[in-house]
Parts: sequence; structure tokens; C-alpha cells
Amino acid sequence: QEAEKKVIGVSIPSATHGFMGGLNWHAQDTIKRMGEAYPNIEFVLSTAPDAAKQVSDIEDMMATRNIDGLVVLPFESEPLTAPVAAVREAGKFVTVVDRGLSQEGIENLYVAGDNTAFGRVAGQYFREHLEPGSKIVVLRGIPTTLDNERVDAFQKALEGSEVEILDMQHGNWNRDDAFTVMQDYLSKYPEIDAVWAADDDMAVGVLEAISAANRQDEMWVVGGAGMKEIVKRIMDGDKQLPVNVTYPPALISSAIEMTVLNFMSNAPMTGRFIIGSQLITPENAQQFYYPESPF
Amino acid sequence: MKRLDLHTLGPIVALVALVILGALLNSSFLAPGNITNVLARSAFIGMIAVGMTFVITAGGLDLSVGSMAAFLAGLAIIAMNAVLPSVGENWGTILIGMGVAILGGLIAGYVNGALITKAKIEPFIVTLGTMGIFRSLVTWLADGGTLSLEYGLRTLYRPVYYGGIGWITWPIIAFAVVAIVGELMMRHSRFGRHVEAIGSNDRVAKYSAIDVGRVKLMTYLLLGLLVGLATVLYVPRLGSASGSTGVLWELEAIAAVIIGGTALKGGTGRVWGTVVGVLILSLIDNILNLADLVSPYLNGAIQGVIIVLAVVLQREKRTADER
Amino acid sequence: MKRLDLHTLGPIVALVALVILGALLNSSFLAPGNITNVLARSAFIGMIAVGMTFVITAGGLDLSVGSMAAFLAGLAIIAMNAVLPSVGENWGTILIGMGVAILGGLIAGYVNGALITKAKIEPFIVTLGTMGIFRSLVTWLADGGTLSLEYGLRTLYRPVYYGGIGWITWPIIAFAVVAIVGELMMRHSRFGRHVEAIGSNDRVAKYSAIDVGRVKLMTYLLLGLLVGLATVLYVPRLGSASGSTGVLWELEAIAAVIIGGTALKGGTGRVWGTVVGVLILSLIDNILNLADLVSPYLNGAIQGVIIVLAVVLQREKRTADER
Amino acid sequence: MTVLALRDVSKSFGPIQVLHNVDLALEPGEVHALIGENGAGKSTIMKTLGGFLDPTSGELLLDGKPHRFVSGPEAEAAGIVVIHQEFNLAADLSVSANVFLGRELGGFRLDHAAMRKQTAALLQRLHSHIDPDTLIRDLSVPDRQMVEIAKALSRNTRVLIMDEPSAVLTHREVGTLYEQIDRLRAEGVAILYCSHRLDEVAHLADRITVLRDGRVVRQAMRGELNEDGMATAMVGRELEDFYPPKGTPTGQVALEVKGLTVPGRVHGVDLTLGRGEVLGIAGLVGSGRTELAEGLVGLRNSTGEIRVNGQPIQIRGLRDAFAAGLAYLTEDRKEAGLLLEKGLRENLTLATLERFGNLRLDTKAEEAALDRATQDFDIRAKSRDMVAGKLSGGNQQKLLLAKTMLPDPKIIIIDEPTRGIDVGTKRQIYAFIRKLADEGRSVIVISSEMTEVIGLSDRVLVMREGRLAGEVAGPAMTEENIVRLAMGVSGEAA
Ligand SMILES: Nc1ncnc2c1ncn2[C@@H]1O[C@H](COP(=O)(O)OP(=O)(O)OP(=O)(O)O)[C@@H](O)[C@H]1O
Ligand SMILES: Nc1ncnc2c1ncn2[C@@H]1O[C@H](COP(=O)(O)OP(=O)(O)OP(=O)(O)O)[C@@H](O)[C@H]1O
Ligand SMILES: [Mg+2]
Ligand SMILES: [Mg+2]
Repeated sequence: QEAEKKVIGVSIPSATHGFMGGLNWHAQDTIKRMGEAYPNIEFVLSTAPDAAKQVSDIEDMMATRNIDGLVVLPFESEPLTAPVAAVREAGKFVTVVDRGLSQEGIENLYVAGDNTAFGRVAGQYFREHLEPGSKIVVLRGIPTTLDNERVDAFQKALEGSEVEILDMQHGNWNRDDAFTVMQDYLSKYPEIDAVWAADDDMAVGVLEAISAANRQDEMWVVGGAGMKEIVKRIMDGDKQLPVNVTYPPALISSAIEMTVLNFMSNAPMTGRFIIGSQLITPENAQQFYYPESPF
Repeated sequence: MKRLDLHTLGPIVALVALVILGALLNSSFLAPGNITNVLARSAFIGMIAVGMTFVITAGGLDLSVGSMAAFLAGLAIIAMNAVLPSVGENWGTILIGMGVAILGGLIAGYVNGALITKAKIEPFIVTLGTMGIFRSLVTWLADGGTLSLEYGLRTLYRPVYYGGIGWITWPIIAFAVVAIVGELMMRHSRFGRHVEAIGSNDRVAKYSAIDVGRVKLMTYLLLGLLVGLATVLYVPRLGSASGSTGVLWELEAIAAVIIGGTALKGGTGRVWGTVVGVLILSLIDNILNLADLVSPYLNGAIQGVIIVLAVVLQREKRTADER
Repeated sequence: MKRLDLHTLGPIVALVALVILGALLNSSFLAPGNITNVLARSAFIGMIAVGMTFVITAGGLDLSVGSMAAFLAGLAIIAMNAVLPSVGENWGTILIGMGVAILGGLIAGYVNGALITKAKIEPFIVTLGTMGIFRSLVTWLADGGTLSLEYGLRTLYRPVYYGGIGWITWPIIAFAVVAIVGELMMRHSRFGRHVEAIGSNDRVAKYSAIDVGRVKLMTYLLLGLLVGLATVLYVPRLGSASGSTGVLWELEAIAAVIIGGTALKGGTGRVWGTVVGVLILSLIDNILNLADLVSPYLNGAIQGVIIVLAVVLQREKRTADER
Repeated sequence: MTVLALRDVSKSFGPIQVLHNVDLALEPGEVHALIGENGAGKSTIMKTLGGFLDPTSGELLLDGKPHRFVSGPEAEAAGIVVIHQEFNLAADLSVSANVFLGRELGGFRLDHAAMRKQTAALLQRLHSHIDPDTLIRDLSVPDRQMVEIAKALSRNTRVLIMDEPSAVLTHREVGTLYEQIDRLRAEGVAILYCSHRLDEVAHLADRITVLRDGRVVRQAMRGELNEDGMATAMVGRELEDFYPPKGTPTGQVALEVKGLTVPGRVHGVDLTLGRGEVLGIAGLVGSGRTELAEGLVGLRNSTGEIRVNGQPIQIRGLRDAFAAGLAYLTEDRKEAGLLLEKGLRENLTLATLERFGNLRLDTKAEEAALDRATQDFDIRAKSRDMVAGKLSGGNQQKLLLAKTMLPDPKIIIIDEPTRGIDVGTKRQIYAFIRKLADEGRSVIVISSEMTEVIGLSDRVLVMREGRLAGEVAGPAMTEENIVRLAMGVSGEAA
């Protein structure tokens, strides 16, 4: 048992925005730690800018690296379903992270955040903390299924309240785009009471736009995913940033660790682990603060 | 053969060097499984790049192919899902999807070509515009998410990508056929000769009774057709399409064409060079997956260096006696 | 003035039409705040596009500018954070950061230019390669995440983007200066003349005792310098840089140049046209955000249509008697 | 005192030697003419003198001392100015920008006004009315040549090398050119002049060097060689009658044109062309002859009635013209005639590819066609794989002629058939044109060379400002009559 070498493939989207950057960092960090702790585990990490490349990466891992296990965060659910199913059929251990496959029961292990909760928790906060008749604007991410899930849940949570969503445009989880969109919102709407930026990278752009327009006192902003700078500001009791909603990029670490344990311990690791979205408040912010992470 | 000088051999040398490098890095590199993978996934960009070779040789350019592929894949999926209830889960439905992709490709190519040749707008601008349009349309059709083929159809359709004759899967066969026909067309057909003449000097072409507009339009139609064909093979691979399908394919296709020795300013087309260029690009990706590098963040840098090196190998040797 | 024909006026007409459209759609469109926003946001792409005008006019191309900007912003931030302990939280540190961005831009431009003029590789390939390299390097420097300027420095540096003379903020002033100097250089300097001559016919330029290689290299250096300058203004805006900074700026810059009436094949450069092109592109974004459309998914499509339309307005009127 | 000389110079391009032990000396205040057949190596000599090519062996002497120019521009700095056979102008730039390219006036800011003024003055000296702000691309071929000359004159010149400057000029402009040459000669400039117009050479040259197959075969002083002598020395054998005998028209009408109008250029031209007839069209530069021809064959939008063999036809494009048996040989062989970067075979068959197959072209048949064409038209290529751009000017013209004749047209319009072509080849082409007529085809020859139109045609139409100014035939076909009509001078024909 000692000498037997195991190869684990890790396939994730490349670091094209802040959250993914954090996720990439956690993946590499965990691989390094695990590699040191378990010398007979070898890792193969690949990052893909789109679904097609990710499928290729998984094919390559199967054809040339002879992997025993696969940890995959699907770029998109639909296109990755069949290729990951093929890996499972080949008798490999499969861990799916964050975005579920479009068919149940393929993976051995599922570790995910909860996009619906992510939207809902934010929505509930808005509902509870805004006067009836308040006006808010929303910045959406890159058009994807998971963005749809989040926004739908957010809207659903607000249903029946008197809070009015003035506008929803795509900021593409990008600081610059969010900055531009927010500037234009500020020109367009004389009255905005709160902003749901849905992602902390976008929140950074939004905050800059607001302070450039000198309307800091008028509205607050809720981002998401717990970027360290934002968490720090919540910790410090910033009025503009009352809360945040977690969607920890570190979930990839848990997935990799559990996969390693599956091979290293005798207990088979299977099941579904949903890491719920929590509200970060000034009170609990300390426990969500990772100063080391790039995100 | 006088044509086999360094300039022409350059890309092949680069390709061979990559193959050797791959074989040294990993013993399974030359296993049939890996070869099938690399060739099959080159097929999409490959077929598109063959079409792009004609467009560029005639002095044109098409930035819209990646979005066009995404749009066509989306259309085909919608069409198949829509006729599924009436036609049923059978090859009829899939043929309808294929027809939609190919017809759509022809229409999209016609739109590009007509705006360029009839409205006389720079190809760069027209296709930059249609690139945005196709991309938006597919995102809109998918409502920001993913368009997916019904599960049963997907199972039926899957062998079109994964099946074949032994390890030679259908995409490889299709790519090979397209490449050979393309090479023959460029080198031995009247159309190819006209395309080269137009790219070389369109006034001379006009004075030689060549219908310059029509031939140019045909190159865009051909490219549209090939994008449609690529889509037909792409859909069974992933069974879905979204706003992020085919992003940057246009750059990859154009890069393959130029790495292959076709001049960006037009006039000389080398279809086989394009094929070599496409293989070089996919091998780079494959090789990066074979070995563990310092950091995956640097993949793009290594890719960049290899692309430039591949072209350095074939750079035109300066005519010794001319200053 | 005979030069003021429709061909030349086209982009201006498109710009005016957009302004009118914007004003009709939303009353706050013409408010000083919005004008400042739009102009200041245009400044980065604007300055880069002015440099790109020279590169394209001399028959070149540069796809690397967006990644280069991201890389330079990353470098500048790292440099400022690094010298902060020794130099302190003052303008000295910021000047060092600015120096790094500008020097880095010159070096990056030199690398592109030297590979193109000395190693004689196609500009498309060289800059496609360096695009990947710069993008990878910044992602690697940022460890996949975001490089952020220290908080104190950011506060100090901020006014460089947001401050200015009344509503005319520094980026607007810098852009205006670059545009005017660029226009003068293109039209009234020896360098501009030589750039046009090289793009028109480089053999003729060579026979006229113009050092073609040097002038081409200079265009890339100039572009690098302007990318550096754009970075200097970009960093204070958000105080950060990441792998997703400046994505697709190259396409936007090239599109602005071509919309402005500079020919992609070189020979005629119109710096003021480029400025109009940049403004058209930013206005489209602004108007799409200000107006309420059916679906934001279709923004890209509308953008595409407007880009094509803007160019249709200025398309070379077909010489009536030529077929 | 010799300014610039070649001593024992040989030059090879790869394995092909084009110059053999050439000696040539240029003296100040002297016009030295260099003549020879197409491909004899004249342009190569001129490029060597101008620092654009290095000799393979032998040396270049500047002021008596061996010298090696690193580049053409360096030679220019030493006062050696070359007007190349191919145009050397940037098409997107204005006339004045081209004239001063590389030596712009002004400091930090270009002095546009001064450059414009000096350009205008230079053009004035050439009696040309070109606006210095016009873009080169908007100029006609002859006007571009005048700009080239103006550009050369603007240099501080010790040696002026002119490679066929007059080939694209008409009568009047050639006169202006002579004036300038005389002026420069008087100023002590050494001039090397290359031309296929032997009358010019006889008129201008103080010294003549004859080149044959890359070797100097004869050097002579003014008066030692008459035109016949030059031709004989160039060709290496006696030449018989220059123009072929005229034919006897059959009286059948092959082509009838009524009211042909090309908007803005040609106004209501009527003409008839008989079977077996050679019809000349003369006129000044810009009189619309080219536009008439291009309108007729569908290269330009035109209106009017066209009948071929009595049948009214519609010509909407060159294809239609081909189908009706019409062909047109362009005057602009480098920009509209041949693909300079492509091989001879590709060029030859470009307009008639449908005869060689569609999906798979019959390369063998193409090669055979090339064999036939090289023979029929005596195309002298050093290798059959070379690109058309590397052929000498005359051989390019023969290749273009072969290309035009490939569809076997019944009516052929030839625009400037012998621009830049040597006497030997000219004779071949004249004989060929006559042969076409004798075979029952009909030919229209557009030419700015008066003697050519007269010597070749059965009848001459004269155009002026886009209209037919008149027709001359038989004994009335004299230079004077044609010039009168062309210039609109009324009065008795002498
Ligand atoms: N760069 C080159 N490479 C190969 N052969 C060349 C090159 N330049 C010229 N030649 C050949 O050298 C010979 C001499 O050419 P050159 O242009 O000097 O002739 P020329 O006397 O000027 O003829 P023309 O009267 O037609 O202009 C020709 O056979 C030509 O094909
Ligand atoms: N594309 C063009 N744009 C502007 N002017 C043109 C163009 N083509 C021709 N011209 C002008 O039209 C007039 C007729 O030119 P063209 O050269 O065809 O006359 P031509 O009688 O055939 O004379 P030649 O054959 O001797 O040049 C000239 O004044 C010329 O400058
Ligand atoms: Mg010559
Ligand atoms: Mg003419």
C-alpha cells in the first residue's frame, strides 16, 4: 500500500476573474501541501479558458497521465457531463466541485457552494434592511447558468417587497466593467439606495464609481464571495459595506483534500457536501478573513 | 522540387520538433489514444482554418468565425430540440440539426461576404461587427445560460464525434477530407487560382475578366460552410452551446493560417501549411498537459513563445542581392 | 477644403448621430458628470488607439496592447508597493511607479518592434505571441488574483484619475494632449510623413533614404510609450491590476482606428478620426447602459450593428465610372 | 574627367549572368545613351550605377576611385539620382510629399507651403499643371512620370540616370523633357539616358553605348551612328522594313459602336471597325482613349449601342466582351496586366482558365500553352519558373500580349502596344498585329507614338477631350494632321 502511486487530476477554469483567481490559488496551495504530506500522490493540474479546452484537458489526463482520480470544477455543466461520465465509467474516482453535472449520480463526491442561497441570502438582507419603496441596482456577472441562478434567487427573495430593482446590467465579474456600468447607473438614476454587486471584484469597481460621484452616503453595496479586502472593511465597520455573502473559493481545497483522503485512508469518501452561503457581518467577519490568499 | 526550401519547411520542422518533444516528455504521447484526441480536437479549428486560408489568400479576413460557430451550434440545438417531439429521437432529427448548422453557416458567410463585397466595407469591421452580433444572439437564445441538446439525442449523436473507423474518428476523417479537398482546390482548381490572383492584385484580376466580387463572396461562403461543418462535429462533443463557446477561435484559426505560411496580405495560400499550423497549435496545448510546468499561469507565455519560434523558422530569407 | 468629403466626414456624422440619440434617450446624457465619465473612460483606449494609428499606418499591427497594459499596471503596482517602505508614502513612490510603467512600455514596444523589424516576423504573429506572454506574466505576478496598490498610496494617487481642472479631469487632458500631438505628428512632422510613406509603399520609402526599419520600430516604441502612459492613468482608477485587466482592448483600439478612416493596409493615417472612433465606441457603451433595452444580452449585437453602420457612412463612394 | 564609371563589371542573379565585363564611363556635361534590346541589361547597369545593386565582379568608380555604395540613398547623397523604370512613388501620398520624400523641408514642423511652392515651380518648369496636393493614386500614368522627373530635378544632381523616362510620355511632354535635359547638360550634369526610341537617342545623345545580351557591343560618339545603325548594332543583324505593308480591307463591318459614353470621360463616340482592319486611335494624354476602350469592353460603366457582326450586344463586364470575341490589352501592364509575383504560366492562363478545366486544372495543357506562347511571341525568360516581375519590361509586354490572345479574340483593342519596348520587339509586335488583321481579325491600336499609329493603321481616329475630333486615312494620315485634330487647332491640313 505504501509504494503504490496514485495520480489525481485537477481540472479547473483559468483565473479570468477574481473569484477564479482565488480558486486557482487555493487549488495550487492545496496541491503543494498535499504533495508534501503524501509523497506517493501525484497531482496533475490544468486550467482551461473554456469548456472545450477543459474537455481536452480531461481527455489528455486520461490518455497520457493515467489518472486514478479527477477533481473537476466544470466550466459549464452541460458540456462536461458526458466527458466526466466517461472518466467515471473508466473506473476512476470523480469529485465534482461547485457546478453540478447535468445528470445525477455520476460523481463519487460532490463539493459545492450554493448559488441559490448566495442570491437568496443577499436578497433577504436587502428585503430586511431597506425601507419599502427603496430603489436598488444590480450588476450581473458573465452571462452563465450560475449567474442566472443567483439572480433568480435574489429576485425571488425580493418578491412581494416594495423594493424596486431599477436596472440589471452585466459587469462580467470584472472591476473595470463594473466601474463603467456603475458610473452610468449613477448618471441615469438620481436615487439609488443600495447596490447588489454580486461579486467582490465588481464591488470594488462599484465603490470607486460611487466615491468618484461623491454619493457614498446615499447607498450601500453588497458584494459576494468574501474577498479579503472587502472582508477587512466589513471587519472595520465600513458603513458602505454592511455585509457580504460567502461563496468561498476555498471549497476546491476541501474537494482536493477529501479526494486525497479517499485514496490514503480506508474510508471511501462519497456523498454531497454543500457549503452554504453565509452572511458575513462585522461581528463574524474575523473568521472569513484569509490575508494570505490573493483573493 | 524547388518549392521545398526552408521557408516552406519551417512549419514542418516546428511540428516535428514538437512531436519529438512530446514523445520525450511522456511515453504515452505517441499512443493512438492521444493521437486520436489531438487530431479530433484539431478538427474544428482545422476546418475553419482551411476556409480562413481562402479568405485571407483573397485579401480578406474573418473575425466572426468563433462566434459564428457558437451561434450555429445554438441554432442547431434549438432546431433539434424543437423537432424532437414531431420527428422523434432518431437520425432524422439529427440530420435536420446538421442541415440547420450548414445552411446557417452558408447564410452567415453570405452576410459577411455581401457586406464586404457589395457594401464595400472593410472585412475587419464587418466581421468585428458580426462577431459581436453572433455572440450576442447565442447568449440571448440561451438566455445567458447554456443551450443543451436533449439527453436522448445527445446519446444518439455522440458517435459522430467519438466514433469512427478504429482510432480514426469521424472528425479526423472529416478534417482530412476538408484539408485534401482544400489543398486541391487552392492549388489545382480555377477557383483557387482566382483567389490567389485577387489577393495578389485585384485590379489585374478584374482586367482578366475575373468576377472579383463573386470570388471573394465565395470565399466567405466557403468559410461559412466549413464553420457549419465544424459545428456539426462540435455539437456531439459537448452537446451544448453557450455564450462562451468558440471564444477566440478566430484568433487561433488566423494564427494557424499565418504560421502555415499564408501571407496575411493575401496572394499566396498554403492549405497544407494551415493544417500544419493547426496541429502545431493543438500540440502545444497537449504538450503543456503532458508535463508539469512551473505554474499553469505561464501556459500562455509558453504558447506565445512557441508560436513566434515556429514562424521564426520560416521567416523569408532576405534576397541576398537586393538591398 | 477638398479633403472634407463624405469619406472623411462619415465618422463625425456617426458621432453626432450617437450624441443626438443619447440626448433623446436620457436627459442626463449631456450632464457634465456623464460627459466627464465618458471622456475619462475613453482616455486609456484613446491614447493606445492614437499609438495604434501610427503602427497601422506604417503597415503594422499590434494585438498585444491590452495585455501589455495589464502587465505594465501590474509591474507599476509591484514596484510602488516594493519601494513604499524605503521611499515612503509620497509622490516619490508614485513617480517611481509611473516611471516603471512608461519605461516598461518602451521596452515592451521595443521587443515587439525589434522582433518585427529585425527578426522580420509578421506583426500579427509577434504580437499574438507577446499578447499571450504579457497576459501570462501578469496573471503569474498576481498569483492568479489581483495586484493591489497599498491603501495609502492609492489615496494619494487617486486624484490623477479623478482630479483635474473642474470637470475636465486629468485623463481627459492627457488624452486631448496626446490626440493633438499625435495629429500634429502624423500630419506635420517628418516622422508622420515617413510613416505614411512606409505604409503606402515601403520600397519607395527605402529608395527615398528613409530608414524603414527604424521608423517602424519607432511606431512600436511610440505605441509602447502610450500604453505606458495609459497605464499611469489607469492604475489610480481602481488601484489594481489582474489577469482580466485590459482584455480585448486591442480589438477596441484597432476598431477605433479603422472606424476613424485609417486603412488597415496602411498608407493613410487619421489621428483625429481615431479619436472620433474611440468616442463612438465609448458612447455606444454609455448609451446602452443609459437606455433600457429589451435584453442586455443583445448589447453586443447593437454594438456590432453600430460599428458597421458607422463605417458604412464613410465607405469610399464607389468611383462612379468604375465597375 | 569621369564622374562615375563601371570597370569590367559582371552581374549574376543566382546562376544567371546578365552582365558580362561591362565598361562604361559618364562625363559631366554629356548625355550618354544606353540602348539595347529588352533584357539586354540596361536597367541592371543603371541600378548598379545608382547603388541599388552590387556588381558580382568588377568595380564602380566614383571620381576615378573605386567605391561601394552601401545603399541607393547613399548614392543619392553623393549626387547620383536615378529615375527608375518602374514608378517609385508612394500612391497614398501627395505629389509634393513624394517629391520631397526623405528630404522634407522644415524643422520640427514640416514646411508644407515651401514644399508645395517648390513642387509647383518644378512642375511649372515641366509645363505640367498637376496640383502639388493631388494624391499620386489619382494621377494618370504620364502625369506620374512627370512627377518622377520633377522629383529627380529637385535633387542636387551630379549624375542623372534615367531609365526609359519617355516611354509613357507623349510628344509634347517629351519635348519638355528634352528642354530639361539640355539645361542640365549645360549645367555640367552627367546624364545616362536609356530609351527604346532611337530618334530620341539620335537627337539627344553625345555618346552612345549599345548593349547586347549583357555585353557592350559598340560605343559611338554623336553622329557616328544613325538610327538604322543603332538598330542593327542592338539586334546584331540587318532589319528590314520597320512597319509591315498595309492590308486590303474586306469591307465587312466587324464592330459598330454608336454613341458610346463613359460618364465624365467619353462623350458619344461613334466608330466602325472593318474585318481585317487596323484602326488607330490617337490623341493627347487624357483625351479619353483608354476610357473609351475600357468602356467598350465593360471595365467601366458606359452607355451606347454596340454591334458585333451586325448583332446588337450588351456588354456589362469583361466576360461579356470575351464572349462577343472582344479582348483588351491594358496600357498599365504592372498594375492591371500581370501578377508580378506569380509565375509565367499562371499569368498566361489567368483570363482563360475555364479552358484548362475547373475543379482540376490541366497543368500540362497550361505548360503546353506556355511553350506555344514563348515560341509564338518570342518571350525570353531566363527560366520558365521565374515570376513575371523579374522579366524585363519588353518580355512582360510579350507575355501580356500572349495572355490577351489566348482566348482567340476576333476583335482586339491594344492600348499602347509598345510602351517601353525595343526596336526588334516592336517590329515583331507590328508584324504580329498585321498578321492578326490578315487572318481576318480586327484590331484597334491606341498609341501615343505618332509614327506608330501612322505606320501601323489603315485609318486613324483622333480623340480630343473625350470626343472624336476627326478621322484621317490614306495619304492624309500625317503627323501634322493628327496633331492638329488632337489639339483642336483649326486650319488647313498642310
Ligand atoms: N532580380 C532579378 N533576378 C533575376 N533575374 C533578373 C533580376 N533582375 C533582372 N533580371 C534579368 O536580367 C536581365 C536583364 O534585365 P534588365 O531589366 O536589366 O533589362 P533591360 O535591358 O532593362 O530590359 P528592358 O528594356 O525590357 O527594360 C533580364 O533577363 C531579367 O529577366
Ligand atoms: N482613376 C482616375 N481617377 C481620376 N482621374 C483619372 C482616373 N483615371 C484616369 N483619370 C484621368 O482621366 C483622364 C483620361 O485619362 P487616360 O489616361 O485614360 O487618357 P488616354 O487618352 O487614354 O491617355 P493615355 O492613354 O495616353 O494615358 C486623364 O486626365 C486622367 O488623369
Ligand atoms: Mg529595363
Ligand atoms: Mg491611355
